[in-house]
Amino acid sequence: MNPLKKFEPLKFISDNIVTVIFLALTIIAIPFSRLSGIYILSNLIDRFARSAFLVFALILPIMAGMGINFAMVLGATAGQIGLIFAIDYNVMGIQGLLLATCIGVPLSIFLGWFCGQVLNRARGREMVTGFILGYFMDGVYQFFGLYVMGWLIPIRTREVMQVTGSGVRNTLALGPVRGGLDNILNLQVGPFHLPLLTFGVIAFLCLFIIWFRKTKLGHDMRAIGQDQGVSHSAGIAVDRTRIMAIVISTILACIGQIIYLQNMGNMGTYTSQRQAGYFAAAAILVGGATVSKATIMNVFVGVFLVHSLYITMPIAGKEIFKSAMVGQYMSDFINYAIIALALVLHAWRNKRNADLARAGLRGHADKDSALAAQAGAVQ
Amino acid sequence: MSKKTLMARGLFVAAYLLLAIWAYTTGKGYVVFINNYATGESVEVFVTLDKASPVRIRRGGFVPLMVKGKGTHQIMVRREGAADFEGAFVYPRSAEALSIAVAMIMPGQELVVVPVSAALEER
Amino acid sequence: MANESSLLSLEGISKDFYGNVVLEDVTFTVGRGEIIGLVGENGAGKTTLMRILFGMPVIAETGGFKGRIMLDGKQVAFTSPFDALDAGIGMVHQEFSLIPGFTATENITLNRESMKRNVACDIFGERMSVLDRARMRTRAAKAISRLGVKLDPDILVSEMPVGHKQFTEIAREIDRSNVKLLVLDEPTAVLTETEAEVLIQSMRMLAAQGISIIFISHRLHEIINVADKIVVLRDGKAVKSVPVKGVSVHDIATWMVGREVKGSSSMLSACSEKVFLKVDNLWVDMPGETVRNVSFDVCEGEIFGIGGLAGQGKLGIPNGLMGLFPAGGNASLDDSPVPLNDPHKVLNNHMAFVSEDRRGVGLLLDETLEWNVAFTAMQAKGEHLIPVLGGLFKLRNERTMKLLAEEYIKTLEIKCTGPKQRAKELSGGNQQKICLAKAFALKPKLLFVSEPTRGIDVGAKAIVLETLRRYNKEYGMTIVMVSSELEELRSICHRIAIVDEGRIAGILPPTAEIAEFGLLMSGEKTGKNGDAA
Amino acid sequence: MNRIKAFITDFGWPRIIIAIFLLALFISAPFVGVKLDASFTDVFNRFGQNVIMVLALVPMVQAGCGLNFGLPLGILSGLLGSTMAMQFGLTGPMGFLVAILITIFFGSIFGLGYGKLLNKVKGEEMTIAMYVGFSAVMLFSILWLLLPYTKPDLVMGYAGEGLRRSISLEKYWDKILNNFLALRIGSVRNLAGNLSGGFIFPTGLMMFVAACVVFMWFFLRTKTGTAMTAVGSNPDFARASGVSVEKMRTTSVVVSTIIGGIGILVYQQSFGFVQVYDAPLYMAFPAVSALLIGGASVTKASMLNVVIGTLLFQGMLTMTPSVINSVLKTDMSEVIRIIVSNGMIIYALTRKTKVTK
Repeated sequence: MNPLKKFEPLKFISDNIVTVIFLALTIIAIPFSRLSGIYILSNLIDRFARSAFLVFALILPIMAGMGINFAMVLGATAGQIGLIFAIDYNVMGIQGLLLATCIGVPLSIFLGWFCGQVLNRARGREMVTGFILGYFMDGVYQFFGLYVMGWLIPIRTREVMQVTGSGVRNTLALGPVRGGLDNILNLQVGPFHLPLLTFGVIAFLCLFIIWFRKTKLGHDMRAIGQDQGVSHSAGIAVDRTRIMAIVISTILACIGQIIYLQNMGNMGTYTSQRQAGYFAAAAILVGGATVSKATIMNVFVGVFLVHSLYITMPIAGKEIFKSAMVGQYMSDFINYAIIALALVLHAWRNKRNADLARAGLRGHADKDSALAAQAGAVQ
Repeated sequence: MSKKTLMARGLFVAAYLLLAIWAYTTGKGYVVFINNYATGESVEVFVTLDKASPVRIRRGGFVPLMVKGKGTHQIMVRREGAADFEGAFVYPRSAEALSIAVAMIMPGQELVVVPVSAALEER
Repeated sequence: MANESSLLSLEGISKDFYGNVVLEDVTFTVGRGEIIGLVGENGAGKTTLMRILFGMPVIAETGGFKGRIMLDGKQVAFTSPFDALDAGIGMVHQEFSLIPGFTATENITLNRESMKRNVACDIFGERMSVLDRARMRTRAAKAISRLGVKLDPDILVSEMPVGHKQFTEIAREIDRSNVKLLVLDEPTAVLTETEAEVLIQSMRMLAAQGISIIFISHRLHEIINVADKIVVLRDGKAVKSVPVKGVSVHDIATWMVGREVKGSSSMLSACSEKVFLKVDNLWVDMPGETVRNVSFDVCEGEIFGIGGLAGQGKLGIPNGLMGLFPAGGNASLDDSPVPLNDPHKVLNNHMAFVSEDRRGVGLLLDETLEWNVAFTAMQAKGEHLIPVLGGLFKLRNERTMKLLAEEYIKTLEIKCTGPKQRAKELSGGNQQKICLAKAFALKPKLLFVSEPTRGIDVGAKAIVLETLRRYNKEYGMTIVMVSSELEELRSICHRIAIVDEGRIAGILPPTAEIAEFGLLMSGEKTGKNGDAA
Repeated sequence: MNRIKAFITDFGWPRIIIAIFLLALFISAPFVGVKLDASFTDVFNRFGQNVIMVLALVPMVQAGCGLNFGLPLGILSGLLGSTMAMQFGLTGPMGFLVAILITIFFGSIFGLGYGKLLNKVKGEEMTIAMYVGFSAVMLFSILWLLLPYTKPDLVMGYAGEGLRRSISLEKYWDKILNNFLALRIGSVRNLAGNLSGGFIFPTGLMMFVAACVVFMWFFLRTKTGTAMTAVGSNPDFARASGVSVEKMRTTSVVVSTIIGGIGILVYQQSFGFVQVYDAPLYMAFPAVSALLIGGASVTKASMLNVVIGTLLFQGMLTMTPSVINSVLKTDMSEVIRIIVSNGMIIYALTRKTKVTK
């Protein structure tokens, strides 16, 4: 905020320790993987286009002080339901994606509203509640996909139906809509594919977020994120605004998942949504966001870093330990561990800052002895 | 709620529905059966519909392909030892499925398409 | 009563909470551009009066109030603070109600931002409007200039000095287009003297612009300095409502606390001259009750009172000595040093504490009375345990715990269904007795009691005080009692120390003149016998 | 009438619905051709198999650390215990005992570190616990591949190194508790002369479970256990009474981790296999749901909650597939399990906690 503040490298590193650790891991992994820079870069571009949108879904709830919205899984689920219908109705290309979005968005609004209600009742533990809510949704979704589909809602296309003749199959080929977005306005520059329209959509989303922060609603979310009590006494409808943050997050997750899956070309009907949740949380935290602060930059940095590690680590692990499984587990481990580390560091830093703030208020005496006494008290 | 607000919201909902309807009608895929049934001189062919990637059909083979929407579509047939065929065909509004025989495709001639009865749609 | 020039008039305001009268027939008027100094001890009814004025829901929930409020000659009845704000009444609370990561501008215009509409508003509602930052900044600058202070509208609240936060709050209230009356609740409490001086200048400026102000403060010289009229509340009654001209600090202090002492020191046991507890240069970091530098001695067998206004640090003294908050300095009991910052050792050192925060610190609300009474003795002294396997494990002895609880239920006349009842089901007075029992169970030589009569009814108050007096007399227990109620301290203590701004302002005998206490409390005078006593 | 109402609000509708649902399953079982004796045998086995992991959650709930989603740490120490004992070639009771000892050793170490960590992050325990659990499981997945296990029973056949996904306990201590003094009631000797059908009561398993429950009951009654409960009930009160809140919280985490490790050993011997790699990833969730179904809240849990909860939850898991499948001809048990167990956790997280302030 203060432009006169000096740049202190050590402070910068300690403030962005999660990003720094991740960067270091990636730099170590690259030579071991023996992958060419061009291969890594072209893969990165592809993966960035595929998954950046998803991560943006997490920004607003963080801004509104609700932490990482692990319940974005609900939005991803809505997107998948939209896709199931698009495939079942045999709608192809960009139109298929639009139809999936048109079906998914109202569903996301409903799910987001429900989720917001639940999270408002679980103040102070939004993250764990959102997480479990994602699992709960898995059950509802499986009920829908396996029993409602093919019973109340007929399945028309054989490729969608399970071999047993009821419910949606576990892996759905998205052939008709594959590349529906990426392949329009595709530019080939040397070895790199540049899906310009997808980039355009992401750029548009960035602009939306920048604009949104300037609106009254965005401003209110920032206020609530910092102090719910003050916001409430100023007359801001706290609960409603929190629900809106979740609803928008859920909608973005829905669209993000559709973009992700059109690139992948097939979907694990009952598993893909959960991976979206894990990935997005890891990416935004690796990008340097905390539970209480996130920027567009965090998203970009995070997506690039996480994917560079995803690309290199399995192969590096295989090379180092001579075992493909090690590499695979290594990626998973780092994915979970980085979230744990980011959460721990954030909670720990909050506690330390609170202590330091108190130390400034100490009565008489010099600060050193006050701190020493406190250190004694802690032990 | 002011009249203007009401109208704006009405328009928004209408636009949303129209988008969905437009996506459904123009994006719906229809099946085209392309057969390469053996006739005297038939060989393996590669068929490209619209902008999709070429599909190989072996001699005597039979492949269902999808086209987006009814109306006019491009078709390209490439076969060994012969010039590429490029042409267009119209998917009739009334048809539920189409059948095209490679053997019937002759350079410089109108493409022959045969509507398939609904019963066959299930392949 | 409501004449042409008066903006607000309160007429015969009375309020009771379930029979407990807190306001009785309070009447006064506020003229346009007039500054009213409202003074009174803690619990005199200032807060309740302001709650009534602002239509806080808690008032309606507890049965409403009697009397009427006239604003601009019309009777008003607000049902929520937002109604009051709409009617042009603004309030600045003692605790800052600001968003730390927002700039002064953003805070001043919070939820009243200037906005520009756009298409999205028609579809998704007004909250899609974009903020008009330039206009917000102009408004903020204007509000600040009305205060006559220098304050950068773009600075973050978290980076402001305390004084500027206070100004930001006031600027927020006067940014409302229709503001007519400001209520400032202890605005100078957190300010340095120079900052307070600037604030007082601002108040004069606002008054000159026709804004009326109700100024609540315990710094009496400020009141005399700035107010046009002074209203003194005592025990829920407006005992004085006079123009400030010719009134002295001494007068106000007398009106504020002026009650006659009922109990007298003759009921007290004699205490020795031997110094039992010695406290030197104690500081305690207790949020809201910071103790900066306190020294005092307590004699053996004495009941030593500590009084003072809320937030000045009197509560910090026992909490710090008992190790509940970070503390430093020196303390010794019976010539052996008191270990600070270690509750366990302190409890083992013949000291016990009855906390002012009964529900937060004093009780295990969800557990039984047995647990509440015996727990501290079990953990600190290892009582009520049965060794199993040669002492490898120690199981709690439910039988002796029950006996202990029953004993105190009998001696302290605690009304309950039995030792198995849960603490939360008891009334406030009986809960307080449980807290006392918990402390007595430790058989302490020195007992700290903090606000022992807060929030309990009159009958229970008498029993609690009587119990303390009895334990002092019969067992020679030295007691340090911290209380906001001066009358109570004067009825029971041998000596009373008054704490102001984290320091001891003076130590007086209970028989001292009332005004003396008032002056010490208001920081108008530091006792001659202060720190040295 | 009022008492019934109070009981219902106290007990919570979800639990009553689940109990009624289970009762309905049992009543309807004979009509759809499900054998009750076999069902009861199953319910008891699965109860014993899972109850100790549920029990493991109690100390942390009591100490105010919330639901232990980090249970996988305890499970990992249990996995270390059993695999190491097997690697040493120990079988039968001896093997099981050594496995328990190794588990206790590793459980204490893991629990200590985990407890210290949780003390640093008060307020966000549950989310962090979950991710700490997840990452530990993945870290150990790597270790299972790299640790120098050599016994052919343990390692993957073709590579000769790295543990198998599931390791059979047949030659070691398969069903050592289940079969100990097991009682058969109403069994019929079939033509081949073997006993079949009827209700089998796993006496040894139940005795072990009872011992663990009694141990926990005792533990909560010790000075430490009492202090722990007070810390969970009101940390400020406990501190004012001279109890070190941090130490009590750490202790509760250590005890929880160790019991969790023993829990998985009991699970394995009943199940017959040791499952490594990502198998422990989600094991905390059914345990947490079972405890909550039993009537515990995020801040209070008792032995009764553990027993009732595990019976209800495992009963439901056993009975739903058999009964529902025979009625609907489709396997909805998985969906019901996910919805009920996670719904229960959400219910507990969103309910106003009972601690009065």
